[in-house]
This record gives sequence, C-alpha cells and structure tokens, in this order.
Amino acid sequence: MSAAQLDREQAEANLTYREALRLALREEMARDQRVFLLGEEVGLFEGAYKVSAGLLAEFGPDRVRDTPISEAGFTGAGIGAAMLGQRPVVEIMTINFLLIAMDQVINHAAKIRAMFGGQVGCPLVIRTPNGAGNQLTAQHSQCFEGWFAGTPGLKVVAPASPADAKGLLKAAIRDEDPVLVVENLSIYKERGEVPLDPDFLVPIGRAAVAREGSDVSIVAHSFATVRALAVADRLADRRDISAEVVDLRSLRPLDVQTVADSVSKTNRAVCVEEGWPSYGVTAEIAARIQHACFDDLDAPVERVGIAEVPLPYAKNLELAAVPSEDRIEAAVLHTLGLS
Amino acid sequence: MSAAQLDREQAEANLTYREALRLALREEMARDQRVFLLGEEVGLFEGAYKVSAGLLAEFGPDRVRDTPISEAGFTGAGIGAAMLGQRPVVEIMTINFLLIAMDQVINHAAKIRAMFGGQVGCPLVIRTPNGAGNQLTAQHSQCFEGWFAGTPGLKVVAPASPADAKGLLKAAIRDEDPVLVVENLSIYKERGEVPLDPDFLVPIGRAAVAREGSDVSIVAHSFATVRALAVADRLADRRDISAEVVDLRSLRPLDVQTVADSVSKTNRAVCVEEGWPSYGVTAEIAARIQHACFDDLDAPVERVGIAEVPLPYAKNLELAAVPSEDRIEAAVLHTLGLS
Amino acid sequence: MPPLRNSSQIAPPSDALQLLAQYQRLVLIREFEQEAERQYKAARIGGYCHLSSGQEACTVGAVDAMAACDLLVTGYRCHGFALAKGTPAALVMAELFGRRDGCARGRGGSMHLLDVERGFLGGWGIVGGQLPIAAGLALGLVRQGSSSAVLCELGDGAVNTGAWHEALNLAALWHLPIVYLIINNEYGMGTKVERASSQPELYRRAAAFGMHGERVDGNDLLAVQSACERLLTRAREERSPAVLEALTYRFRGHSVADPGISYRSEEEIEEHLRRHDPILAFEQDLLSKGVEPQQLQAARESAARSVAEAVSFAERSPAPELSSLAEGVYASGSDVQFARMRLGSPFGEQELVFDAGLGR
Amino acid sequence: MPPLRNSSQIAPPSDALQLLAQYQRLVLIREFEQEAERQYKAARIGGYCHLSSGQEACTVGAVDAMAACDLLVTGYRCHGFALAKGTPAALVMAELFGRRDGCARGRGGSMHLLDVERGFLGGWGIVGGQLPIAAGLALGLVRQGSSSAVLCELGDGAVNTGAWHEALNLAALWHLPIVYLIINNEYGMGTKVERASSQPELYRRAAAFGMHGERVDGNDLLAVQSACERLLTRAREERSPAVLEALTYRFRGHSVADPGISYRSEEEIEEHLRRHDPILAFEQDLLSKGVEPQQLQAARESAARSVAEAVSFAERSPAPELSSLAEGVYASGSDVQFARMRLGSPFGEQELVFDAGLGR
Ligand SMILES: Cc1ncc(C[n+]2csc(CCOP(=O)(O)OP(=O)(O)O)c2C)c(N)n1
Ligand SMILES: Cc1ncc(C[n+]2csc(CCOP(=O)(O)OP(=O)(O)O)c2C)c(N)n1
Ligand SMILES: [Mg+2]
Ligand SMILES: [Mg+2]
Repeated sequence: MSAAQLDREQAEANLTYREALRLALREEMARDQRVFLLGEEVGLFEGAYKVSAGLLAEFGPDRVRDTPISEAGFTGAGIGAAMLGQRPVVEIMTINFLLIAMDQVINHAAKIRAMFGGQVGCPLVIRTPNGAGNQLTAQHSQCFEGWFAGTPGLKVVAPASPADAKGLLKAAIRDEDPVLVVENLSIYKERGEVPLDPDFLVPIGRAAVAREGSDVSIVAHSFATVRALAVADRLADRRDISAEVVDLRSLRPLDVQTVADSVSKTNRAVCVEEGWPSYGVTAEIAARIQHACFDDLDAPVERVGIAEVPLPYAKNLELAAVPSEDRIEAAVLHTLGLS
Repeated sequence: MSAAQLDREQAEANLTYREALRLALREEMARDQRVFLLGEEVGLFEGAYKVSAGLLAEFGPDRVRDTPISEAGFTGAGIGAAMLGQRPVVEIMTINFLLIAMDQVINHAAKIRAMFGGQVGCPLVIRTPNGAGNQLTAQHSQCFEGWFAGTPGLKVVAPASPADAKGLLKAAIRDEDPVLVVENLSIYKERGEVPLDPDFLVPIGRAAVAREGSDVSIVAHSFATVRALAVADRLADRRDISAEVVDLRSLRPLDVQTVADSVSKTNRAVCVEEGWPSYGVTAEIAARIQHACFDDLDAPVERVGIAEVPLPYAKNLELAAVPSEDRIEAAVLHTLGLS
Repeated sequence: MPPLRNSSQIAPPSDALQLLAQYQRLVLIREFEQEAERQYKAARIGGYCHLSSGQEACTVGAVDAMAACDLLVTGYRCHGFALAKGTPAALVMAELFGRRDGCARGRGGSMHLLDVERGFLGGWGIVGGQLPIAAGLALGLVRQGSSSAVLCELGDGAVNTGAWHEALNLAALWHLPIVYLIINNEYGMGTKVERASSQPELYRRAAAFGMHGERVDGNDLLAVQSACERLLTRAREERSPAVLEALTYRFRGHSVADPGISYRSEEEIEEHLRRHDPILAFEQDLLSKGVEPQQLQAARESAARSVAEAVSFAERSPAPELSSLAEGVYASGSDVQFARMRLGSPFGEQELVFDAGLGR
Repeated sequence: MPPLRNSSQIAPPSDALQLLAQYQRLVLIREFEQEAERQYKAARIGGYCHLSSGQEACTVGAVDAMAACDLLVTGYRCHGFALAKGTPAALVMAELFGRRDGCARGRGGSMHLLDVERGFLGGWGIVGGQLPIAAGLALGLVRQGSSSAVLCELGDGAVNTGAWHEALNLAALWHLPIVYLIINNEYGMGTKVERASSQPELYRRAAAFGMHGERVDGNDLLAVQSACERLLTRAREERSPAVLEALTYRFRGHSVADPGISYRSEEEIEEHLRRHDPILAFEQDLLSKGVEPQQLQAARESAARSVAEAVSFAERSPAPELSSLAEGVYASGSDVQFARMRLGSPFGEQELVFDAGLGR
C-alpha cells in the first residue's frame, strides 16, 4: 500500500451528520449502479432536510427519484425493485409518515425472504429521521423505531454521530436484508470527525462504548446518546461521578453483550430514549439487563423517556416533556442513591 | 330491587367468547342508538369470524355497515363519526390489517383530544383478533397490541375469557377515549360463564389474578393466559408447584400494581405473550417487575414468546414456534432452578 | 382543459357591504400571515408554519359558501380558514405563540387550529389524513339526522395518497354530504402537480368514484363561493358528495423555512404576484362595483389593527401551566383507570405525567 | 357498458395442439383444486385455502399472454397461476402440505406460492399489498435495462385499497411496463362489487391515472389472452402501463371454509355453473375447431394423473427440519450480526431461534 493510499484511507474530515449521510449516499451510488434514491422531495428540493443535496445534479433523475405523497406506494416500489436485486434507498420524510407504509414494511419487506423459503431477498434501505423537540406537535414528534426493531426480518440501526451515520448507512446499503436507518432531526447539524475511506463501514449489530466510566451505565441510542454524553460530562465535572455511555447503534440485532458487559462492570443502569418509554426501546433494554446482569445489579434499572403524552406545541410544555439532560441526570443520581 | 331483578342481574350463561362479544355488541346497540358497527363483512357475511352474526338482521344496514377493503378509510370514518359523539365500533378482520390503518389510529385517533386542547374527543372502539397457530403464515399470524399499548392517547384491552370479553368490550364502548379491543382467533370458541346483567362491565386498567399461587407468577394476556392456566394446572398436578396466573386484561393502562403484588409474594416471574418477545409486551412487563420488585426477586424475570421469525406455514415449524405449554413450563422450571 | 367558470358568468353580485366584509377578511389573512412570519423569525412562533399567501380568495370564498351548521376540516395550511370562519385573530395568534388562550389551548400550533363553536374541526398535519375523517364527520351528521354538510380542504399533493382513494370511495358509496375542496396551488412542497399526479386535471379523478367533479378559478372569490355553495347545497339536499378543484398559486415557500425559489423561477412567482393576486383582483372588482377607495383603505387599516391587537393579546396570554402537561390526553375520569400503572412506572413518566395530573 | 371483446373478433385461432395444451392446464387447475379441497378436509392442508374454480380461463389466458422473460405477481388465490405457469403440480401440492419440497419450501402455503425460475414472484396475502411491489418490479426491470413487463393480478376487492391508487399513479407517472389484471369474480368475500366500489366498472378507474383500461370476458380464454398479450406488448414497447378487467365468477366460497351461499343465491351459482363454466366453453370451442372428444378425454386423464402423482409426491416429501425454523429469515452471514443479541435473550428465542441456526 502506498503512503498516499494509506493517508487517504486514514483521512478524516469534520462533517455534520447530514453531510456524513450525504457522503455515504454519494459513495455508494458511485460504487454501485444498483443504488438509487426515491422519496418525496429528494431530488429537485434536495430533501426536506437536505440530506440528498446535490445528488440529483450528480446522478440524474433515474437515480434520484422524486415521488408523489404516497408512502405506501413508493416504499412498495422500493421493495419490488429490491426483490430484483436493485439497491433502493427510500427516504421517508419523517418517521411519522412511515406509519402509512407500515403494511408494506412489516407485512411485506420483513416477510419476503422467510415466507418464500429463502428464495428471494429484499435488500431495501429506508432512511427516516425521528424525534421531537422542535415544536412540531403531536403528529410530527414521534419515535417508532422500537416497533421495527421488534419485527423479525428487519434490521434497524440508529446512528448518533456523523461517523456512525456514514458507516451504518453504508453498511445498510450493502446489506442483503431490509434495513431501517433511523436518523434524527436534532443531530443533523451536529459535527464530528468522519473517515473518508470509501470502504469505511460500521458493522450492524455492534453497540459502542461511547464513553468509558465505572459508576453507572447510561444506555441510549440516537439523540438520547448525545444527551447522555453531555450528562456524563456534567456528572464528571460537577459530581465526580464516572458514567459509562453505551450507544446501542443497532436496535436489531441488539448488542446485548456490550450492554451486559458494561452493566456487569458498573452495576447500575439508566436507559434513555427519545420516545415514550412504556413498551418502548428502554423496556427491552431494561428487560435484557435484568436478565443478563441479575446478580450484578445494585439497583433497579431506571428508564427515562419522553413524557407519555401526544407532544404539545407550547415550547414550555415540550421542554418539560423531552428527556432532558436534567431528567437523565436526576435518574442517574437516583440509581446511585443520591437523590 | 325485586327478586326477579336480582336473579336476572346475577344470572350467568355458558357462552363462547365469540357469543359473549356478540352479546356485548347487541346490548350496547340496544342501549345506545349512537353505537354502530362498521368493517369488512360485518353485515351480510356476519363477520369473518361470525362475531356480528344476526346483528344486521336485528339492527339494519345503517347500524351494521359493510365496508370496502379500505382499512384506513373506514377506520378514519369511525374517527370522524366519533368526534361528533357517535360510538362507532370498527371491526378490523385481523390485527395484521390494522397496519393499513396505522396512521389513522396512531397519528389521528390517539392525538385528537390532546392536540386540540381537550376540546374534542374520539370515543372510538376498534375490535380485532390477533394470534398465530392456525397455519395462516407470515402475513396473518401476528400480535401488534404492544405497539398500540405504547401510544399515549389510546387504551388497549385484551380479554382472555368470555366474561372479560363481554365486560371489557362493553366498557370500551362506553369509554370516552379510543380503545383497541384485542380479541384472539384461538379463544373465539372457548366457553365460560358470562354474566347476563346488561350493566356488567369489566373496568379498564385492572388485571386479574386468574389463579392464585405462591411459588411463581405467570403474567400473560390474551391467549397466553389460556396457556398459562393450563400450565399452572399441569404444574400443580405433576410437580406440586403452585403457580399464580396474572391476566393483564388491560395493556394500557397497565395494572402494574397487581403484577407487582403478585411477584412480591411469589418472588419469581415468567412473562408470556403470543407475539415476538423482543420489544414486545413482555419487555415492558419484565422491565416494570424488575423496577417494582427489585428486592423481592429471587431470579431474573423470564420471558416466553413466539419464535422470532415470520411465521412459517408448515405445521411442525409453527408448533415449534408458538409459546407452547411445554415452553412455558420449561421457563417456570428454569426460574425455579429446576431445569 | 374546459373553460373555467368565473364570477361574471354567475350569480348577481352580492351587495357591497358583504363584499367589503369579504375584502376585509382577505386582507386580514394576508396581514396576519405577514405578521406571523415576522414573529416566526423573531422566534416567538416555532414548529412548522405554512402561509397561504395567494390562496386567500379560495379560502374566503369556500368558507362563505358554508351554512352555519356545516363543518369544516382542513390540512395544516389553515390560518386563513380559521380567520375566514371568524375565529378571532387574537386566539389564532395566541395559538401560534403556544399560549393558554390559543384556539387549541397552545397544544396544536399553526397546523392544528380548531374552533368547535364555528364548526371548524381542525387543522390536520398528515397529508391526506383528514380525508377519511371528514367522511366520518359526514357520516356522523347523517346518523344524527342533521342536514348539514362537510367541507374538507386538501392540497393538490393529497390527491395522490391512498387515503384520498379510500375516503372518496366511501363518501360516494354511502352518499355522504361532503364537498372535497382541492386547493391546487401548483405545488406540493417543491413538486409541481404534473410531476406528482398522473392525471394532472385533479377534479377528473372524481370520476373514479362516479362522483361529480369540477374546476374553478381559485383566484376568483365569488366564483369559488358560488361553485362551493352549489355543491354544498347539493350535498345537503341530495346526499351527493363532490370534488371542487380551485386553481390558485402559493406566493411564498412551502413553509416559512423554505425560500420557495429552488424549484420554480422567480419570474414565475413575479408573474403570479403581478397578474394573479386574488386580493388585487377583488379590489378591482369592488372598485368597479362602486366601492370607494377609502372604504378599502379603512378595511385594510382595520385588518392591521386586528393583527396588532392579536399580537399584543398573544403576548399577554400566559404559557400553559407545566402541571397541565398531561391534561386532555384522556377524558376526565381516566385517572382512575391509570392509577395502577403508576407504581414502577419509568422515571420521568411518573413525575411528569402522573403527578402532572393525567385525566384531570 | 361497452360491448366486451370476444375471441371471435380477434386473432386467428392458435393451432389445435396449443389449444389442447391450454385445455389440459384448465382441467389440471380444476382437478388440482378439487383434490386440494379434499386434502384440506382431511386436515392435510391447513391455513386459508382459496380455490379459483370458475376463474381458470382468465388465469390460463393471462399467463399464456406473457413472454418468457415477463414477471408475474398475484394475490393469495394463486394455485391456478402457478399451475398455469408450469410449476409442477407436485411442488404446489407439497407446498400445500407444508413440505420441504414445496415451491416455497413449506414456508408459504396456499397463499404464498412462488416460482422464481418461471418468473412467478408470489403469491401475496394482504389485499392490495402486491400492487406497489409489482410496480417496483417493473421499475427494477427498467433499471436493469430489461425489456420485460410485469403482469400483476388482483381481485375486484383490491381496487378499493389505497395501495391501488398509490401504485397505479406511480406506474403511470414513471411509465412502468406493467399490466394490472383485475379478476372481477363479482365478489370480495361476501361483498358484491357494487356494494364495495362506487365505480363498479372497475377498468374505468384507470382513467384517474390517465391510464388505458379495458374489459374482457374473463370466461373466454382466448379473448383474455389476446387482450393481455396486446397490453403486455404495449407495456414492453411503449412503456405504458394498463388495466385489464376480466369478468368472471367464483363458483366456490371465498375459501374452502366458506360455503359461499349466505350472500348469494344458489340459483345464481347454478346459473353460472350451467352457462358460464369457462372450461365447458373452451371444450365446445375445441370441438368446433375439430379437436376429437378422445383428445379431451386424454387431457383430462393426464391432468388427473398429475394430481394423483402430486399428492403422492407431497406425501413422501418430508416436513421441514425443526432446526431450520429460523432459516431464511435473514440473508446468510447475518448470524455474525446477531451473535451478540443472544446473551440474555428471552427464553425460547434463544433455544428456538438462535440455536436453530439463524442466518444459516
Ligand atoms: C403523509 C405525509 N407525507 C409527507 C408529509 C410532509 N409534507 C407536508 S406538506 C407536504 C406537501 C403537501 O402539498 P399539498 O397537498 O399540495 O399542499 P400545500 O402544501 O400545497 O398546501 C408534504 C409532502 C406529510 N405531512 N404527510
Ligand atoms: C388488507 C386486507 N384486508 C382484508 C383482508 C381479508 N380478505 C382476504 S381476501 C378478501 C376479499 C378480497 O376480494 P377480491 O379482491 O375480490 O379477491 P377474491 O377473493 O375475489 O379473489 C379479504 C377482505 C386481507 N387479506 N387484506
Ligand atoms: Mg399544493
Ligand atoms: Mg373478487
């Protein structure tokens, strides 16, 4: 390997999460003719959240397809194309609208390979942001990723950093199965170092210890990881508490091993999510932890999520509803017996 | 109160679950003109599973409305009518098809009251059976009730006996909020004593100790409760193990209190469901138990559900997949350290 | 394309006072939304905020075609509808500010306005989602023995949703008293109608349901009003649903966050502003009918005053109490049902939801 | 209603051998399904089992209109389609028996037949669900640079789903090479077309997408074949999608569990059996074209033999191995991704799913 090559492969750039996703799309589209994008406003409008900016100009309308407002229709179209070995990347403007395509995703995409005896696959990627916190109100502030993570036949990833966004989206596009890539409205503008190597992938099914610690494990995904890291800083600075942050990254497959290793070490766990906790992702994580770490736990596993209400518009109510750093910190203190 | 009246109010009949549901519908339709049924094949065909048999003849086509195959359309129509104070009871042929109406239920019905500042309600009932076990294969063998139970704004009940079927369906129809009534294909034909009192209601939000016991708590809902009761019999007969069976009956509101009381007494819990356990109902139950009963638990909470695969058609594979009595029994023995 | 009906072909002119009142609401909507944009930029309004500049005529015309007992349902671009219906600007502005006195109590925001008293049942944010619900409202009216009808607004983009198809089929099958009003403003976000709809003459899609459909010049207030009145009357009297497509143009971006110029030329916009501003057209019409310029001026000033007052009302209205977070999620009385979910509930839910008084 | 095209108006008769081969498949389907019903009653077949008795002509006609490279997608009433396509009866019967040699490896059953080799991509069970997927297959063909087309079957009931609307709009917008074949057998379960569709002339709904639509006598095999061939050719050559509605009748109940007589009169059924049995009609046609009665007899006997052999093949085929429960859920190699989900997984899943070899 030449020095120049080595350099290139180890090069990084400081990119936003949005830019990292865009880079992943560009690289994969350049690498593989079968990759194409479809969704509302992905082309001429350059994406409601501008993830696909520039791609229509670069790859043309056959590979960057604007669709009508027909989530079931174009998700289904993605499924059909994937059955023929194409690599469609469907953008759903926000996860709230994915409910319209629910039957296509759950009853169709997830079933194909098994139902037909393993004779056809469905290498489909669906990208969509989740999340509340922008006063978008009840119909536009939701997190449904746990529902998909509970569906055999699907894989679900939820990157929390620009590097993971790039690596997981690329891994999803190269995967042979349908993968839901959950992005997040609030992280789109976050920056981080992103490897430029076009073969940089983040493996599906691996959690990351995003910050090491010894007193308590905070287990999170998506924007909750960003909050958890800030809380861990705060706890270290102000309270001398050492919190480990486990970023799940994949919800299905779920990396129970990494979570269990962390909790076995810290003996305490707080699970955080941006969605409603009851019957949510943190339910599964807490259930797994109590099972895997029964003898190691010094306190019950705590859960923090958004208040169990349809999200109200008023800013003060919304702020009170979201799983803020204050609420996460309070849960940590509580599990440490300090509240 | 006259003796005859007293008699009538205490009278019971031995009915199937299906008949109990039908009785609930008839009584509520007779009591309240605002109650009407709509759904595919509810009228002339008398219901795909015959729950509404005889009702078209008795109440006429205005109150028993056959619909086209348009789950989103007629569920939405139910929502609109409910907003005006009507009491629509929407039948979705099986819960698998409810995914087509997902946006109407989650993004609309569940949101109305809160999103509009409490100024309009949505007293809608959706009835639908869940369940696998009849070789109906991947697209027709599912349990999604946990997704609805995780949605603020909705209530979800899942009766496991004919009496509860009658009482909960009636309570749902009289409720001011949208309620999902989860029926079950395998229980339709089960028999039990059903109170004939037209004012017999089962309160929403109350679990029942379906069988008392002292060694372990089996927590279940819907058809899993039927299995759990059989397992408890078996354990008593063959092993001298005394299992308590808690039938959740309501998933939202969830009666954590009754579950916790039971586990605090038995110190061990096995949660059972007919759906996929990962991110399923048992995740929430296990998470709640470990939190509420942390100091009382002698062993990790165990979970039993259906195998995490799209349900295969072949009978032997399906039998291996479902949470059979054998598998529940094995989990109980395991939690008791007997396996 | 068949020739559009226009107001000169139809009913005799309403009297000048009535026209002036309509004019006043046209300018109120325009002024109100300009102010809303300023307030949005000053961060006193959040979330999505969709303006209807350019669409005022079809909004006022359609609303004025409604009988008092009729019901109105719209998408998220609904400021104009609330104001046209007579919801006080102060209550609408307070809603955009997320305040306690807002018409949706600060819960709904721009997309989810409501005025039950005036028969306006929302303000819905999922494209197409309101269409089956509107059919259900019409069904509810029929079941109540009422002879009212429903007017349901949707955008040109909504005509491509499955919900459109399922709802209209039901409306036709069940002879529901409903008029679906398509506001065709040429774009759904950045997508021109022709790029989204394989049948771009949207009203023709009514035929798929054996339903009557027609088109009207949406910049001609009286033409919209007259067509809509005729179809609503028909809906009430004959239990016949119908589709009315109003052709108009969205001057501004999709929402205040969208400059609105990346998918269409500035010339196109200017051309429309110059030649198809429905407010200018209505002004000309009024002047030609003998209304005095001062009367128009007075109407504009009155509108500006209402907007200024609305802002100061909204500023003074308090934010919702934090303890009310979980109010209105369920009907009162539900707290009994939820009482036993409390124990062991996840951290946060317990404090914020239950202690905040669910169901009270 | 416009006059239906029928075979005498169209293309010259195919030669007798080809007609006989078609006849043989018609009777094979009828025989096969009669046997399937017996086996169902003997509890060797489970789940839902939908027979297509009465619909054989449009099934064979449509399939025979396909080029070898075209793709087929259908709903759940698909025994006839697989057999018409040439999938060996033995593999179909083995599938109904849930055996390892079934055409879907015993995973799919009656509703989810498949034959990738012959371009049959399923057998789908959610009404309308296959329609967008079929459009996507057509899109996939275009992207591959193939000049093939897709034939997508649906029932009259599916025309009322939102999926229909979204899929057909996309097919028209994107000029996809696809023919949507509506098998209008007059009922969706117990609901007559007129009670479900506000436009009961279903092919007319194509106009909502600016799409060509036409009707054909579905009991006239050659008419169906000719119309379908013409539309598939057009789809391939002009990238124009189309709708073809074939009018036929379902002799039996909705599924073998439905006696099929509670929502229609026995006279209605008898009338159809007597006057519109497409197999009888085809027989008459063949005889009039000089085919000998013995040739028909031989075809019937050969079909009966195939069915008997299919049963004995299915009986001999082993059930899938229990250890294969989780096979095929994910692509091979996924077990690495799932390896770390194992620890602490719920009881049962661990034993049944992971130990059973997920991803192998
Ligand atoms: C089902 C759904 N998909 C996507 C969106 C995002 N979205 C909001 S408005 C809009 C465009 C709607 O266009 P149109 O119906 O023409 O209404 P207009 O904005 O022009 O008033 C889109 C795609 C949504 N709200 N709902
Ligand atoms: C979305 C959905 N809703 C309901 C059902 C249940 N169901 C199965 S077949 C059927 C009737 C379909 O009728 P049609 O489309 O005419 O097809 P046919 O049975 O006549 O072949 C229904 C309602 C389903 N499978 N999918
Ligand atoms: Mg528009
Ligand atoms: Mg049919």
